[in-house]
Amino acid sequence: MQRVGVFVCWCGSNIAGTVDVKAVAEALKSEPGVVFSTDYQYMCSQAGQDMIKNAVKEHNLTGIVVCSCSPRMHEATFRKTAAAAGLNPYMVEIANIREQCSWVHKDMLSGTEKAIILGKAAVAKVNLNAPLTPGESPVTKRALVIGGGIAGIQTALDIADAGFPVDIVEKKPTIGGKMAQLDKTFPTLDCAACILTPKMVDVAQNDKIRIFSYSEVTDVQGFVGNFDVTIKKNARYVKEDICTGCGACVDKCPMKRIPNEFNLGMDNRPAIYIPFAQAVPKVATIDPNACNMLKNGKCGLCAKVCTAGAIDYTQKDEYIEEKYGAIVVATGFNPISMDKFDEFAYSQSKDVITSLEFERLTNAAGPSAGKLLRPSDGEHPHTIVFVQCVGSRCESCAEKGKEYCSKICCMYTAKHAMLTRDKYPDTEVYVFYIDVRTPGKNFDEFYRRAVEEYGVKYVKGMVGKITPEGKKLKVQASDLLANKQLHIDADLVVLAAAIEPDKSARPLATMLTASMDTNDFFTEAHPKLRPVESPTAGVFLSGACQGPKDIPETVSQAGAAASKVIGLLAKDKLTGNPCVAGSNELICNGCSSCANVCPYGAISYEDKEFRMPDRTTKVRRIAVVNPAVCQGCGACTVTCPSGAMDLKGFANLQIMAEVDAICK
Amino acid sequence: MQKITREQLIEKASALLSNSTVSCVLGWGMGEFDYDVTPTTFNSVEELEKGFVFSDFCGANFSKYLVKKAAACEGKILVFLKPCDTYSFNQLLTEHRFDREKVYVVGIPCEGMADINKVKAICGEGILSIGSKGDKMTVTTLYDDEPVSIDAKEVLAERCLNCKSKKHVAFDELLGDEGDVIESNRFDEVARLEAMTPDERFAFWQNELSRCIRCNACRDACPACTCEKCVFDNPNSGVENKSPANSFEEKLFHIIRAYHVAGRCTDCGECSRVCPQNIPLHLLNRKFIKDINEFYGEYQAGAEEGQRAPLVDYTTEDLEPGEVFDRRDSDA
Amino acid sequence: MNNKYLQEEIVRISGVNVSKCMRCGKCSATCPAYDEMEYHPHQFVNMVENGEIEPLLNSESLYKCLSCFACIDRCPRGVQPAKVVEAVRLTAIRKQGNNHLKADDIPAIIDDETPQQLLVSAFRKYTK
Amino acid sequence: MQVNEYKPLIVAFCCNWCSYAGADLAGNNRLAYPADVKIIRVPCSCRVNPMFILRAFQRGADGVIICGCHPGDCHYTSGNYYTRRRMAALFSMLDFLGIERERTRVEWVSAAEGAKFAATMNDFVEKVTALGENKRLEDLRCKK
Amino acid sequence: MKVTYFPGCTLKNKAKDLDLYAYKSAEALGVTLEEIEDWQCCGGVFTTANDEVATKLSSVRALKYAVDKNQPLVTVCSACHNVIKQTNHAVQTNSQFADKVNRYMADGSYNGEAEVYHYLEMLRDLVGFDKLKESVVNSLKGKKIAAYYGCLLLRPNSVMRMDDPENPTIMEDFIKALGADAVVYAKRNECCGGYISAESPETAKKNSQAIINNAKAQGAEMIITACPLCKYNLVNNGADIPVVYFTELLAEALGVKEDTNE
Repeated sequence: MQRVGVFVCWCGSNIAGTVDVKAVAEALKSEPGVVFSTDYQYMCSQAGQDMIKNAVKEHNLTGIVVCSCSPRMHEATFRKTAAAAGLNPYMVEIANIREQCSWVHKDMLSGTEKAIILGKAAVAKVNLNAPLTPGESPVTKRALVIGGGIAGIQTALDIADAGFPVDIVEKKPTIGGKMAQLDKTFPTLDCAACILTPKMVDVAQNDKIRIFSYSEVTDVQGFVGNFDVTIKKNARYVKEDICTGCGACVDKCPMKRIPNEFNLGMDNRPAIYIPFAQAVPKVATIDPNACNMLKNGKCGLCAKVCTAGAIDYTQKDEYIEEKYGAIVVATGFNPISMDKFDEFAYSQSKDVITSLEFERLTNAAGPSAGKLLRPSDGEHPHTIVFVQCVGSRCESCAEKGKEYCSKICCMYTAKHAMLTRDKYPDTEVYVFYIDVRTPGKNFDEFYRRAVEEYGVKYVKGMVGKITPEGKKLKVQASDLLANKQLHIDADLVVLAAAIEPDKSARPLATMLTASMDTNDFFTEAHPKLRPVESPTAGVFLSGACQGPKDIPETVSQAGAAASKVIGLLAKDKLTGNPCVAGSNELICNGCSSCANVCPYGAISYEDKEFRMPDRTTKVRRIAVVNPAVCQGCGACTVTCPSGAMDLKGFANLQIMAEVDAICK
Repeated sequence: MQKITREQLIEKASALLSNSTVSCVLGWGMGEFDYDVTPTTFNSVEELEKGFVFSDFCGANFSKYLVKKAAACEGKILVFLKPCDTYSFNQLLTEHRFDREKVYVVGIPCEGMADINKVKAICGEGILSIGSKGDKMTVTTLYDDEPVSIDAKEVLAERCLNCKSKKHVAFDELLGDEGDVIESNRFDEVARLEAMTPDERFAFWQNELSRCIRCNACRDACPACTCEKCVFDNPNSGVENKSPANSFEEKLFHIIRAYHVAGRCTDCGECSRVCPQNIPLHLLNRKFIKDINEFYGEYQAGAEEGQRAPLVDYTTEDLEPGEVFDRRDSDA
Repeated sequence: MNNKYLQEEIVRISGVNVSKCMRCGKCSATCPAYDEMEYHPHQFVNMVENGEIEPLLNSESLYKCLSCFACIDRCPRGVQPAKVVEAVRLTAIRKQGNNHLKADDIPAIIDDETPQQLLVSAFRKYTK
Repeated sequence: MQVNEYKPLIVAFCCNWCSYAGADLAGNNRLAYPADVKIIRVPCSCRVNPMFILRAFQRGADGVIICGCHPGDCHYTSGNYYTRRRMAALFSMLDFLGIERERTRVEWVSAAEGAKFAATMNDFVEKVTALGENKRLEDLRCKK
Repeated sequence: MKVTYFPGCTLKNKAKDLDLYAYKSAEALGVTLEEIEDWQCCGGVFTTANDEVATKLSSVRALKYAVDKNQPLVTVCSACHNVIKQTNHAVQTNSQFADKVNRYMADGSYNGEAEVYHYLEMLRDLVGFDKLKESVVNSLKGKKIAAYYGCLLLRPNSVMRMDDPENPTIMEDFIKALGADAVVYAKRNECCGGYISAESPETAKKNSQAIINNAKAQGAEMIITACPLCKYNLVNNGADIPVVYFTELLAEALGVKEDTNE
């Protein structure tokens, strides 16, 4: 039996005005376990707290009930008080007789009556309280960043800068991501490569950072501070540590007509290739679907020309297992497929392109060496039509488009239009828009400059149909402000395709037990207050995997995610919330119901040998809760038919005791 | 009535014992009366020939027995499962309640089992023996000189009249013909109750449940109730079993019993079969099944191994608890 | 001018939720009869949303829609402008004496090759 | 003065993150509701075991209400979705047994909805008061 | 294979070719078209209004007829196809409508059980273009043929579900199966003007010419269609390349065109 002390607070007149605090203290004296009961004007004051401490010593209290304001207000205060008095802080229960009693009831009689009942419930509960100690777990001081685009790069650099080792896993042969494909960046128009490639070099040279390129994560086990991750390094048939990136093999390879992914298929690359000049790591990769040697054992030219001897046709996929304390998801985005939007004739004409293709077309390292030429005939286009929101804000077309706004298109389209007019003043540039959305520092100014200084023709309306005819693209569109239907003979049409999360994100989310929204964007632990954390502890979000965002936003989120990771890795031990679930193995059925409802993947199963009363042994499957992962929601406790699963601090018996006390 | 015979079953079991596929057999043994058949473990061909029975009273669902018996048997255990039993079998596998490798399942066809109470209603008490010939049943009693011949169809158990499936959803081999899932009218009685006024429903259940003697047979027979320790037996659960003080307490027990198996109950009907007070307990289970089907889409527990039960699942578009009634009211 | 009753009538007949429109103008961009219309598809939607039904009821635009459903298929919000046009047209021609196409008009329209389909379709659209 | 005015006993389970905070907000704003409502704090609405609800009825409660975060806003991401299914099934069963359906309710109340909390409690108390004492589920044996 | 066949008004009058060649070709492919007895005109266009019932009854009767026969319902004319498929969809998805409709049904109710195929869908899904290819006797190799879908075959896509409404391939695949080259052009799914010829022939002219010009510019030597009204509008508005029904082309390739002429 506990020795319970009851402390009824007046809160000045806040409580005492409607509740007869003396009567409450008096009534609770006769409750089971109560050995001391008193009242005081301000229990949270230093004097009030001292009163509690003294009472603990004087009356040898093992449990404390404070009848006062909401536990959301002062539970922490009184727990500290209890700890200072040498009690376990979780031996404190609060009866909320202010917010949920004196403040909402006017009648002294019923207010006092209710306060007594709430006090009784708290006494009943504290009688069943047990000292709780938060669990501790060690932290592996290494971080994993999944995705090597600007988000992953920035996160890795920031983590490494704080002194922690970090690994980047990138599925492409090089890091750099989408930003490496861009030409200029808005709103400053500095060249993407000029600001990105130095960061890529920093990554390569940082001895705290390891890059696993051409690799993917295939398995994640464990929990915050202690993840066990399997990384599959795909065979690139080139020894990474030997290859110098000289490119001799690339020049000699006879299989030259493979669509070049980096230029979105607008030109070709050989079977052995380095994606672009500033690739990191700058090593060659053999495309096994294109290489003659790998397909039918004929050729071997690259091995012959490689003076370093880096080519290895026998290389196999390699699996690496590594421990991490934190994982950052930075899997990024892709433009959606334009296949189902053929009213814009993307499949019918080479001169209808996406904005990302336009980036490559204007990039000095792109297929046309930076000259804006029509893909169909290499001629200079004189009339260019940009179509915004292709597949974005598309509610009715769930099969092909996205309901959300892709956020970045307004700005990059303004950039494309402006740059075109700047470089080729003889070109007519139309931008069809539904709304121009340019919130952001210097963003609206940028868009207005495109209109006012560069003469880009912005038309409020949408393109309805594009008809390739002869060399022209007949664009039929509406100009809503002029209330006209426009017919424009264009030479080039650029579609601002909606963006979507990378396809690798969904299986990764399953591995990480991280939640996603219906669009496959990762969800945040809190949309406003914890925007870079996943609800799964130890998993953080960086960049467009969480939602569409531009480079400045991505970089700031990358930094934020890094600081969260650093905060985690800086700890030697993690202290958990002690109010976690626990399973009574003696009556656990091992039925898996609890694991089904656990949002955190905190429950696993093991076979355990039990000694039976008749001295035989029996092996049974039982649930085991990882207290470091459990967040204490209690979903599992209700789904457990035998009641084996219970929640510390909110145990079945405790809640039922409260129910009984209230219903008595 | 049954198309499969005792001899066929013994032959199959003997063969499997002889070639060491299994080391014991879970089958039906003779009880005190012909209709009082008891699940029994047989370890040899001799034991089988001596004590194995098979008749229209072999309704017991053996799936549940595997939780204890499969582990206890040295090698594999042979179990004969009727189609409805296989659903429970899968459900228990889903819940990892026994090792599939330890069990050899022979699926047997079922023509529906008899309800002894229906027999007694026709022939009276004092039954000495019951024989079966084709569609007829021959009953001799203490009080009749001549055996009474009754139509086996007339004494079919309620659950067999509303049989949901003649298809085995789990087996290692099948004896006899395989059947199909059946469109049954098993929810009609639930619907009839739903159509009553709340007062009528209350009266109905008060009448039914007040007969409960808390013998726990329903729970003990239920293949979904396999907890290592039932909350009603656990002194630490706070709801430990007490003898009933009045007609109200049964509700708590019966609601929780049905709730604990909701989404997991395969509707095998064992609860009602074993109830000595003939309380239609299966209606509580069927109510949950019917609701789940209506709220969250058709779901048959045990249809496949590894299914996720509806109450440990959700969609973001689920209906609100308050809408449960709006729906029904608008349908009415 | 805001005619609540007519507005509700149009919404009921068409089953279209006009408030889904986000003013992108793709319906009008895609409309093959745009130039013949006084009020264009997006205006039908917006005017119904604002309860301005009378001008639509009296407009020749009602009879210019080809019912080709391009606006329905290409609308990113699932608004279905053609159904709105049809609902307004029906409201107009269902009135006594308001048939837009009369049997007497036929001889002037047809030639030797005119398919029956043309006439039955036109009657469905213009006559009640 | 009415001496025998019937006062129902209402047990309200409130999740710590939204509804309990909503109840606090109702207090901060002095939004009155009857003292008949007694709140029990749980971490999440999904912690509420049907057993607790039946226990309350058995011991003489006249109404039980469960309050949680709005669907989609659960602090634990999915807890209230399970609550929604469990309670839909349980309430439907209670109705099937002839228990008055107005005695049970699930309501989503966010931390910002102090006014909704008070209004909900006022409404619930009114409905349960109209029904009168809960005879059907209470266990007389436990009554003092 | 036997299918229920709904020809439609025009196919028995101004578009006899469409009907005749459909019959002959089907026969050559082993499909028997069983014409509905006493079919009634579909009305040419589907009235989208929720409160229109009577205008859709003839379609429901045709659908019910096919269900009773336990056969798929096949149409050739784009308009009939559109009206019947949309009516079927309305029955399936709008219970109020289904309820009203069924009050007019004499023998048993209809609840959307029928499967509706356009003749082209029948060729693709029931016969198979591979089998069609094998059955070709007179290959149309070298011919540059443009498919004209018009609006009725594809839209509204949520109901018709025939093909990608913006980039359809069923007719192109059909053309290729017959051995010819399919000319892809953007206006193949734009409206010719349809019934607007009765109201505003100029609109029909403008639209039709744009279609013809687009097809020609992309290299077409011939246009095929499944709709009598499309054919009328294109021919009537200055098509200077042949415009023929797809069934005629089919009959020619299958070698059954000549015997029908006799």
